[in-house]
Amino acid sequence: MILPVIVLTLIVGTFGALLVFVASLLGPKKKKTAAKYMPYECGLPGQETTKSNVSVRFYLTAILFIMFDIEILFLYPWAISYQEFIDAGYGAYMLGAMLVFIGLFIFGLLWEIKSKALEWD
Amino acid sequence: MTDIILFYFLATMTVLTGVGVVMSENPLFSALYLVLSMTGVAGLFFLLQAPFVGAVQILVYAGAVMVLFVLVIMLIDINKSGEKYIGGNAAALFKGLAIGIFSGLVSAVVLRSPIVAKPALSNGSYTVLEIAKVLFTKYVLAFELLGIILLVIPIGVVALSRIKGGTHER
Amino acid sequence: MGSDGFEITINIIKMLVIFLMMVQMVPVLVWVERRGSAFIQNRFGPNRVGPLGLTQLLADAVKFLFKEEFVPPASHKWLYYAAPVLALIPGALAFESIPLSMPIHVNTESGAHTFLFQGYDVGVGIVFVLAVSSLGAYALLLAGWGSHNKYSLFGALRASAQMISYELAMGLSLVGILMLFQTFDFQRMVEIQRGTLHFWLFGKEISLGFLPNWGIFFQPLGFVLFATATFAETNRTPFDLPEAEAELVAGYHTEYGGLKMLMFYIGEYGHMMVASALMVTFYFGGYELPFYSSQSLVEALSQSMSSNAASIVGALLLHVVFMAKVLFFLWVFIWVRWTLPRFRYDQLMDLGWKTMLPWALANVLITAFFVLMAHG
Amino acid sequence: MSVDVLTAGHYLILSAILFCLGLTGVLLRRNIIVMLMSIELMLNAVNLAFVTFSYFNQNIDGQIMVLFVMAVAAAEAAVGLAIAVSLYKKFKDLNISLFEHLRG
Repeated sequence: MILPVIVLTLIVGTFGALLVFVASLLGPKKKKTAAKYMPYECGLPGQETTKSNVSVRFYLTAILFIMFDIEILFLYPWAISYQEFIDAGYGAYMLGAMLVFIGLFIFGLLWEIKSKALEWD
Repeated sequence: MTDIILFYFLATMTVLTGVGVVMSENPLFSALYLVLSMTGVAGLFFLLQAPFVGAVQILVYAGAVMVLFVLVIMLIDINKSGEKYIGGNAAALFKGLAIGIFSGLVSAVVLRSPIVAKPALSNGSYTVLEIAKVLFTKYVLAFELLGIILLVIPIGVVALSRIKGGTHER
Repeated sequence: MGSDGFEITINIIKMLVIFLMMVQMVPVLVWVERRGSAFIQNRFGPNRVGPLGLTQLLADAVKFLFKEEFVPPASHKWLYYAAPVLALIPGALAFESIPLSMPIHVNTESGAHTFLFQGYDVGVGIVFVLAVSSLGAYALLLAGWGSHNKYSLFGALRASAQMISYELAMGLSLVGILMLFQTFDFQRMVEIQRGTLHFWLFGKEISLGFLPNWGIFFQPLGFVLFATATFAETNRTPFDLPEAEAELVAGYHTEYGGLKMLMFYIGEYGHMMVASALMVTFYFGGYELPFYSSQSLVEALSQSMSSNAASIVGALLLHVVFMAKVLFFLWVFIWVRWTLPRFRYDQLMDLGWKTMLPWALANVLITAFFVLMAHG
Repeated sequence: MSVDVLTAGHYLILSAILFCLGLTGVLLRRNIIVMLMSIELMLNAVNLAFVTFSYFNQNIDGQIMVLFVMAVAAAEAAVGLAIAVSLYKKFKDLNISLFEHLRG
């Protein structure tokens, strides 16, 4: 069942590598001038902005993403078996179990929004 | 027959990228090797008739945790690569010895255990419905506790970034 | 992959054809985009090269092929070259697991074979597609890091931060779909959406004959959330800020030119096709005709031809239906791009975290309540 | 350990190898982030053993345990990296020996 996925990744990988290789073959080999190697910028010549710690704030988004991703993950088996439990008469019990879980989820989200961790200047 | 070839292909891929994680010079490359190792383990999960766990492995590990690792490595960008390994050769010797003994013990136990020789009984794969039924009847308390453990992440991380000198200092 | 050699070869050829179908759709989409934007802005668009400018795309492809090979200095060669290849893989893996038409039943002399009209069928449909599309963030990060340019690194960070934030809303809107269809498998979902709209509410069965039994009538809010999240996931306007700001120049693919740039485009359009194929399969009945189920279509066809041919022709007809729906959504992608203005970055992230996520949670709770109340 | 049929032993040996690789990473590497990654590698090996036993003993609890292990491992990695980032902001270097400065 996993064999086609692996075969497909290999096919697409070689297809992509082939394209990149053919492009590097066909392109003309021009002289490497200095101007060409300046990093491509437009507008005013960039003043060397100090590397502000704005970039480090991104890790907070990724960390919060992990928490919410796992919570969503545990919603999938719940959603699949929800109707089964209702037919078996345990619908309210399942809804209760999930309300507690989503309650914690919402509390985490509100904590984030209140603590202004999700600020993007 | 294809299962055997697939198993050895995935096993070598996982082990080689695992070695790459430990050995590589640049932490970014060791993170990318770890992503490959995790997709290899996810392929093994599919081989062990556990498709949901395999897809979850890719979704959570390779898609979320490792993105965080790669992001942090890119943001921190320490370029002075101090020496990779710790301590003088005495400490390294003891550690190597400890690891050798430990791995010897583990493989001895695995080889002698009766379960080793028994091939699988039937290769019916568990549908997610069965996983969900057991998850919400037998392990529902663990499920709720997990919600609380996951609550640690936002509260702890925000508190950490609030300390003096933290990224989001008050 | 099928037991005997005959099935394995057929399956490999089928996977190749579907992947090449995705890749060759890109020039068509670029042409539709350039002509469409011209139509919206009351101008002509490419019409010099060939009739209606159709072969303009061939000319562009050849031009891209012969662009000079440029590698920025002091860049990480491995990552710089790996990024475009990585941009292709998630889109292809996701597109091949979506059913493009009904399975074909052929009984040859060596026994009955059923061929799925999709690349492969992994046991868990939706979770596999979501997992693979979450791998798309690596192509951006490697491109940003590999080209050793500060601005492309910022563009890559912003693009990946936006991509992961909107993946939450997409994941949550799928929970509503799962509650509705009770299965991960796309084929089952399309079967459930057959016939006319009928549902239970507080114990009474209500059936509206004039509406098809599509998912959108059960999950309207879910559809809005899913569509917005896929717009952000594919970095399309109004969410394409990471490559549009003046300071970020062209975002993570600044230092790429020629065919490598084209591969990022193939990746982006591939994600767009996966997104519209998912929208059609979840909310608009997949490859089924609105009121006319596929079984009756095959029976109607099998009067006039043999059962094998009927199954094949029926599958092809339904494939045309599926492609018509997908092309409509692709046009919506292009249409929105040339009408809506762009978000600012903090507006974009606030929308993702502070409005879409709570609304997706509300959608899950509302659906849970109604499913519980359905049987009274 | 026959070659022609896949038994639990194949998977368990592989899991043992991965675990020992992770162990060497944790013990030998100096950079904190690479240590965290080696811990993730060890947890992957444990997950593999869980799923192997779940498949060969026809018991579903192994797969559910894997879901819980993944959630806890992701939480641990997230908080571990937050500590690593605040350590980096203070000492401008990510080195395990920096933890000697903790006092009190």
